Amino acid sequence: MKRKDEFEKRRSHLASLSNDELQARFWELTDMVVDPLLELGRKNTTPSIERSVLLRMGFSSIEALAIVEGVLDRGLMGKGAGHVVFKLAKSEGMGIRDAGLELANGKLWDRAIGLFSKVKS
Amino acid sequence: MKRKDEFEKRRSHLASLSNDELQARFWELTDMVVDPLLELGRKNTTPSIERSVLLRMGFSSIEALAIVEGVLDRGLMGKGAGHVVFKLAKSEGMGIRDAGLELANGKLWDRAIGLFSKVKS
Amino acid sequence: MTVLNPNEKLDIESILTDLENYRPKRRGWTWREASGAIQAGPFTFRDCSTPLKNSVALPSAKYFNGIDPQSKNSITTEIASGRFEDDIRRMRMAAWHGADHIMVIRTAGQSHYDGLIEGTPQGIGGVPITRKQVRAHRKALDLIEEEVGRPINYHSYVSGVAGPEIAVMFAEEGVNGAHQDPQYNVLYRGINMVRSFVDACEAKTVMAWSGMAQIDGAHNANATAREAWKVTPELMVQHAINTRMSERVGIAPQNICLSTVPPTAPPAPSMYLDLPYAVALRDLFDKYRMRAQMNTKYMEASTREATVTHTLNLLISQLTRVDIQSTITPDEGRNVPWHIYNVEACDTAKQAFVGMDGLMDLVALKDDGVLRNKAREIKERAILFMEEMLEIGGYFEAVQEGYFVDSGYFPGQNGDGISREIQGGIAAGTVFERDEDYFAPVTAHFGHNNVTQYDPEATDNPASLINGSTFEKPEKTIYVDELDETDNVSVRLAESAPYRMSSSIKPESEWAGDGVILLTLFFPVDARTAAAAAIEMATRMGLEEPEVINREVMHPAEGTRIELKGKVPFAIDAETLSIPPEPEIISDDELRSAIDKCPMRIVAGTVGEDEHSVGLREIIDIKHGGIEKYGIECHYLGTSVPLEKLIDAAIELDADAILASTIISHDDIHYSNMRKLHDLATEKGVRDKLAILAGGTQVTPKIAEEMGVDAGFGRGTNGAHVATFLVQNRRQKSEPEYRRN
Amino acid sequence: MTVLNPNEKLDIESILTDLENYRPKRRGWTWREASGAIQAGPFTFRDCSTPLKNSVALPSAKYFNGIDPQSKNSITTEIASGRFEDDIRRMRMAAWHGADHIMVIRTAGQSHYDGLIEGTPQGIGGVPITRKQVRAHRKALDLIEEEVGRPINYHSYVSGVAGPEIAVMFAEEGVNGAHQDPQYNVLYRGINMVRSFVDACEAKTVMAWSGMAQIDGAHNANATAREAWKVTPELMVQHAINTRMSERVGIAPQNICLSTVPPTAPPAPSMYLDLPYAVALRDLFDKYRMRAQMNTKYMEASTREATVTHTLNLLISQLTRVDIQSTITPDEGRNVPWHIYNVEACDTAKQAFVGMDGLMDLVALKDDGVLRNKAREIKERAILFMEEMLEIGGYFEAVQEGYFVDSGYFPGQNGDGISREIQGGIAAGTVFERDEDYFAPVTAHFGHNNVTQYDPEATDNPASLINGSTFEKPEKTIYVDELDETDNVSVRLAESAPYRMSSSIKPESEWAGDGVILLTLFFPVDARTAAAAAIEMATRMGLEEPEVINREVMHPAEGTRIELKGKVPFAIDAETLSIPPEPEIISDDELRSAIDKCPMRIVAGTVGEDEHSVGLREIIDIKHGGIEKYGIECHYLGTSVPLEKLIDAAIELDADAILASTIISHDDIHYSNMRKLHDLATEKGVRDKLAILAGGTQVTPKIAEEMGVDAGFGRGTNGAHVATFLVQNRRQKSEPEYRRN
Repeated sequence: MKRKDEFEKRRSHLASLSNDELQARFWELTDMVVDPLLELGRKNTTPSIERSVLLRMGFSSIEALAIVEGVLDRGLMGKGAGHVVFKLAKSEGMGIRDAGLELANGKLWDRAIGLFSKVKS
Repeated sequence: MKRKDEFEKRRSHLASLSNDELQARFWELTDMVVDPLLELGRKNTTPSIERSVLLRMGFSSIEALAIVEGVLDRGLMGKGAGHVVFKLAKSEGMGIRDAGLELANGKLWDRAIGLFSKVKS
Repeated sequence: MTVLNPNEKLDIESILTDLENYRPKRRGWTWREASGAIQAGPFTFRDCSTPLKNSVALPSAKYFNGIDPQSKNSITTEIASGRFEDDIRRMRMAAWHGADHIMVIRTAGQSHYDGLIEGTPQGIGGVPITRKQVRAHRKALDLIEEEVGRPINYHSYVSGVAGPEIAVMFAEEGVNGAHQDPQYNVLYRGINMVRSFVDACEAKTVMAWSGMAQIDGAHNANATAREAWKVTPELMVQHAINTRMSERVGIAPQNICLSTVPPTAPPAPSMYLDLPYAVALRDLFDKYRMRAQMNTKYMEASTREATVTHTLNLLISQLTRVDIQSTITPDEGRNVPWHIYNVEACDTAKQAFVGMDGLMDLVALKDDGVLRNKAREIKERAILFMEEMLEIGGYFEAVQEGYFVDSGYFPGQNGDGISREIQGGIAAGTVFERDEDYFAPVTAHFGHNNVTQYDPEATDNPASLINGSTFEKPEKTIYVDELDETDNVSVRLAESAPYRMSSSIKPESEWAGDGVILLTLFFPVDARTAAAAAIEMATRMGLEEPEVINREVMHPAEGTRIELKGKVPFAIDAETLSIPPEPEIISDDELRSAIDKCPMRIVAGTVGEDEHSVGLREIIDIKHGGIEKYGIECHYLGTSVPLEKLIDAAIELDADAILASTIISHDDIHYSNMRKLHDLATEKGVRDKLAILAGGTQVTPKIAEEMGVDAGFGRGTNGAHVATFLVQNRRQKSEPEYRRN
Repeated sequence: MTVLNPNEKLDIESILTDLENYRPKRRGWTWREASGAIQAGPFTFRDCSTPLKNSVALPSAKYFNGIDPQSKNSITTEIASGRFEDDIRRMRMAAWHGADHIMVIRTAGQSHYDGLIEGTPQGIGGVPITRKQVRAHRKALDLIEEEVGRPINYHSYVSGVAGPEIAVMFAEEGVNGAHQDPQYNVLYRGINMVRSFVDACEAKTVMAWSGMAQIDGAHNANATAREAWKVTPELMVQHAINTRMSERVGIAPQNICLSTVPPTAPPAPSMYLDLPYAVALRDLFDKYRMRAQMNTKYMEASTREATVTHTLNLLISQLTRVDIQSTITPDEGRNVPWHIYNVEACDTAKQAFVGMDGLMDLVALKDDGVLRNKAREIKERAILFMEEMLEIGGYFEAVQEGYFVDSGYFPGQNGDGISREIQGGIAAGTVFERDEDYFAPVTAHFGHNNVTQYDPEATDNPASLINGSTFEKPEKTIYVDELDETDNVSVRLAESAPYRMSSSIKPESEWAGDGVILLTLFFPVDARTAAAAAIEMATRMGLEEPEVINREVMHPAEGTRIELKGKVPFAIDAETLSIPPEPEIISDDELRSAIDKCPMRIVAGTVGEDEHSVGLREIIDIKHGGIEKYGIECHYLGTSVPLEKLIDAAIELDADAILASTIISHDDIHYSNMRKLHDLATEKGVRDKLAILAGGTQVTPKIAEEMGVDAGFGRGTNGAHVATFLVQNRRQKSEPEYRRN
């Protein structure tokens, strides 16, 4: 978009504000911009977030990559990759790391899927 | 001389002066320092001053050097080297430059000396 | 290697040894300690921090007792050689020159790599950031910070499509600060915007947990917009989005840093344009930290020009506020920065800040007039930007519509902004909605996490359900070493070993043994001929791969300055070098004190048919740092002084020494005059008492001494050398314990 | 030679031809014209003067339409090669970079020469100032000032024992400004004080007549005193004595310049110490001019350090007031300045002033606090100095008692002042009292002159008695050519002729054909080993007389930066050089406009097994100045893209071009991939429509084109190169008139 500099015209509603009012207005607007962005973060996840969860659970980047690929392929992202590992481990009576390595190696996926009632395709 | 910084002690007579008074005082003192220096300049001459006079009269640096050496040797500095050339030229009916060149070549000095009644040794 | 020895090279191999078991000493950022007025040498500093234990002071420090005051703000050095093992040595150099924030540039392609890279492949213009690399760097810095005596912050990048993973790895490895700004991914990396913002929430949460300082990416808009001084309203908007988002995610305001750059550079009237913006920014963002970077957009190949611009940038920092001062190497406009320019950049920052110490006690920003009016105007324009963004639907829509990095002065628009599609870009379609039972059993996780389904008591500590995540149990962290057999640090180190571990030395600019040197020269011809002649000349000198990296017209016809780099194809064996002893110089204070205790008198003159007295006057005259300044009484007899007159004057004045100058001569007359001086002094019975010194540009000290004088002084001699000799010579005569062989 | 052609060298021989009949165009100093706000490119400048007709702009000017704004104050360059014929070329370079005050340094011994020197002997660290030399310089400047379009002031020295003669010669030869300060003779040249002051009265009178600007010598006290920041009260006294004396002799206050230097340099807190002094000085001397020099006292061999200090010095000038800004070459701390450093110094001044244009609209000196208190204190101390001087008998007695250049902060005294005897020194006893009938029939003579004895009417015009002195009748001036058959300019010019008049070119630093170049390098060893290795390396490269002129410790063990000069022993024959054509680049504006008129789309990716996308991203990304910034729509397909996919995407998107990057490859796979791309596009029938570009650091453009692609791009390529090709290629296809051979 090309537009002339209409600053003088557009600023009329700001002209009378004190500096403090101006700054308050700026931050108020900022919050309005940021609110929906944070909301997106609260409600969603991504492969990288899930891999970062797995890293914190004690998996290597290579293992995490394989597990999240499995999670993606099986529509389990909405559950959380760490959750899949966690629930599998609980269910199988395995350690967290052992359960994850099985998944990383392409094993036990059917059991994992079975642990979650509703799975998105 | 080595002396501690006695500024606080010595400044007492300046402390109450306004900035303008301070500056006026500074320049008043400066004039008192400069007065005798200018007076020296008014009353005295030097070989370089005399050579500079000769340059302005149309002599080369080499000629001026020779003439002023002659003036020095003959105690005529108090008269002015340009004066010596000038008076000789007038007296001999010569041009200024011709007269000076004679002197530069060591000639006509006796006549030049004779033109000045009192000569310092 | 547990402690560094300043006189020994850092052993890279030992850094890599047992790296799999290394744990960082600490997490989080450390600010410098400012503690009021600091005394250093004869001066009091008002804006400085605690000095270092070990450092290299500025060259001119020698005039001030070697003081090395340090600014109160952190100083950044950016290192970008592409080989992390070489970067380690450069970090150490930079730390000694005042850097306490080490930013190792990442190879640009990595932001599109969807995952962590492992191992130590070589990068281009930066290194691939990997766990091994980060750990090795932090381990080296843990040693270097002990050596210099100040905590050093290590910095990297939480950007690209793998932000959350990288953030976790950094938290585990003790990285102290990072760039994190989803807008950067969107605008400059073409990464899908939804993905970037969702990832950012997680990454920032991890950073908050670890106490990292976060730096945003807004400054890139200056570097990109055609007329950088017009994007200032937008810069405010970008800063605001990232800082507010970070704060609301949980990062402490004092760890949130705005990355700000003076938008212009001379020959623009840069202060007039940049200062109002700097003021507006600090006013509006007063509770956050300022990371001030130097201008890079308008940098050309002249390191001088860059240095002046950067000094003016530092003036802005000093006139306003800076918490982290980034430095830009002055050679960035012409090559991937070299060691010496990292050090130059650090020295420039240190020097300028120290030089401007206390400036704000003397000058003030004006309270009204153009400064405040312009600052207010920028803020108002930023508000108009925000308002319009909300009107059209929010941030994503504004990006899609090309509002950002437009070079119009908002609300002016120029139609040259960067536009990205909401649904497009790299990694589009990789954002997944969390189900109600979504769960992640880890610390520092953002957003919906249904922990309660497993244990209501674990709500605030989900990692307790797995007995601690790596954040609580660092030993759970899995270390991956190398994945590539040919592209890794061991292979490279084996290649460079000869230049690091033997007496074989080769010049280097970036990498051990790279052989690169710089030639600076002037050819009295036009620029194109000069460049070609320089390449030819360098080739004839044996340099390989000669390349002109700067040419500056001195005058279109009179000549051109050329700077050229090339590779020296041979190494020097240090063991074959004969290294001359340093000329011994007694300190000025000691010389003055020696003369003060026992006065000294000399006579001096030029001998032979020599009307050139310059050299001798330089040695004597106080104006030129000559020996008069130590209090030595000098009697200068003039030019073409007969040798007898010199000796007679010395006797008459009861002088301690004769200084005879013979600058220009033919047929070695200067040497025979020295012999005659010695003989005459001997004849007159004063040779023992009288030191005879002979000097001149064509004098070889050794030959002079063979002619019988006590000392000869050639080219490069100064007053301190002569005074040192005079004082030592006197000591030798009077005090046997000072005698030297 | 009556007009200079910017594309031709100044013909030194023609300057010397018919020199005996040359008369200067004018006398007196010319100040720059400041005329309110000046528009240049997109900016308004508030503190600038009329731009030049011909000049070399700062390197970064290319981003701002090549503007070259000039500060409102004069800028000085000091030239000191020792050969005035080489200085001429350097003057021209400096003038093109903004200097309008040319100060040719005098060989130091000349101040003790009791008379004028004639001819053109070679000097050391400066030239002997002679009529022939001065006339040749003024003649050259008369041409150069026409070329650049601004009057250039020529400056020299009315000091030493021959002041009055030199002043007369300068007035005759149109010298525009000079140092004149009898205190300099006394304190730093050991010349008898009575003689110096008597001579000064005459010299100043001559200078007043000719309208020369006069610069004093007070700044030398900073350069000499041990702790320079403590001599500030005395500096005021020295300035006052010379300015007041000059004014009372008849020099107009606007031609009386104080030579002032910020006394300290970093790592001292220099602004804190220097600014109050600068303020006090300008306050007290408000009706006189300020010639601000940069600090030299604390300069070391680092040109970077000097440049930063000088920039801070320029800040002081801008914060206070400057009429003439002297520049100090940043290499002055290590060698007699080179051409390129004169230009660096001028560029630094120009750049800093332009960068700080309008600063005082934004910041103010504080009205109270430490600045004003310190300034007042310095003034009071200066008054105490004056008072005590008068108490003990006056100026001469104060010098004799060692009051001057003492490093105590007056009234503190340190006992290290320079003491001279009233009756002693060079040329003592050469002052003669004028008799009552003393007479000098010339213009501009000071003091008693009994003109009346010859003609009372001539009292105000003594020269009328000789029909005009040389001041009224320039034709009376006697020109002396050469006195020495071997030491003169003709002999030297004959030697350097091959390097000035044939196709034989040799690098030079100071003199035509001197062969001197500078090497900058880093050795990863300690300083002494590095210095020795550098000498050895330079020797093996064939450099003669290699000499280390700077060494900076990067880290005591990790390495040392070395700068080394040496002489290249051979010349290059320009006729044998093959000078490659300049890579043609269309301007940014034109590229943008071309894309704006007719959009362009490209697809890009790395091909082969290549995960290295950095290079390609640099070419594309707007962040890196890539082609996106011209508005070209880029579709980046990623790394390791199959060739078919590239072609298919281009077809699908209706792209104008494909950019394929092949940064790293083995067995020339990158070239066979180019061939395949060409073949595939041909097969699919899109080869004519689609431009195919292949790039990578190891790509040789010529070979790439042989493989069938439209263009290959190797190392050093940037977005502008690629965009230029794309736009030109499109023009060639669509518009035959644009076709090039």
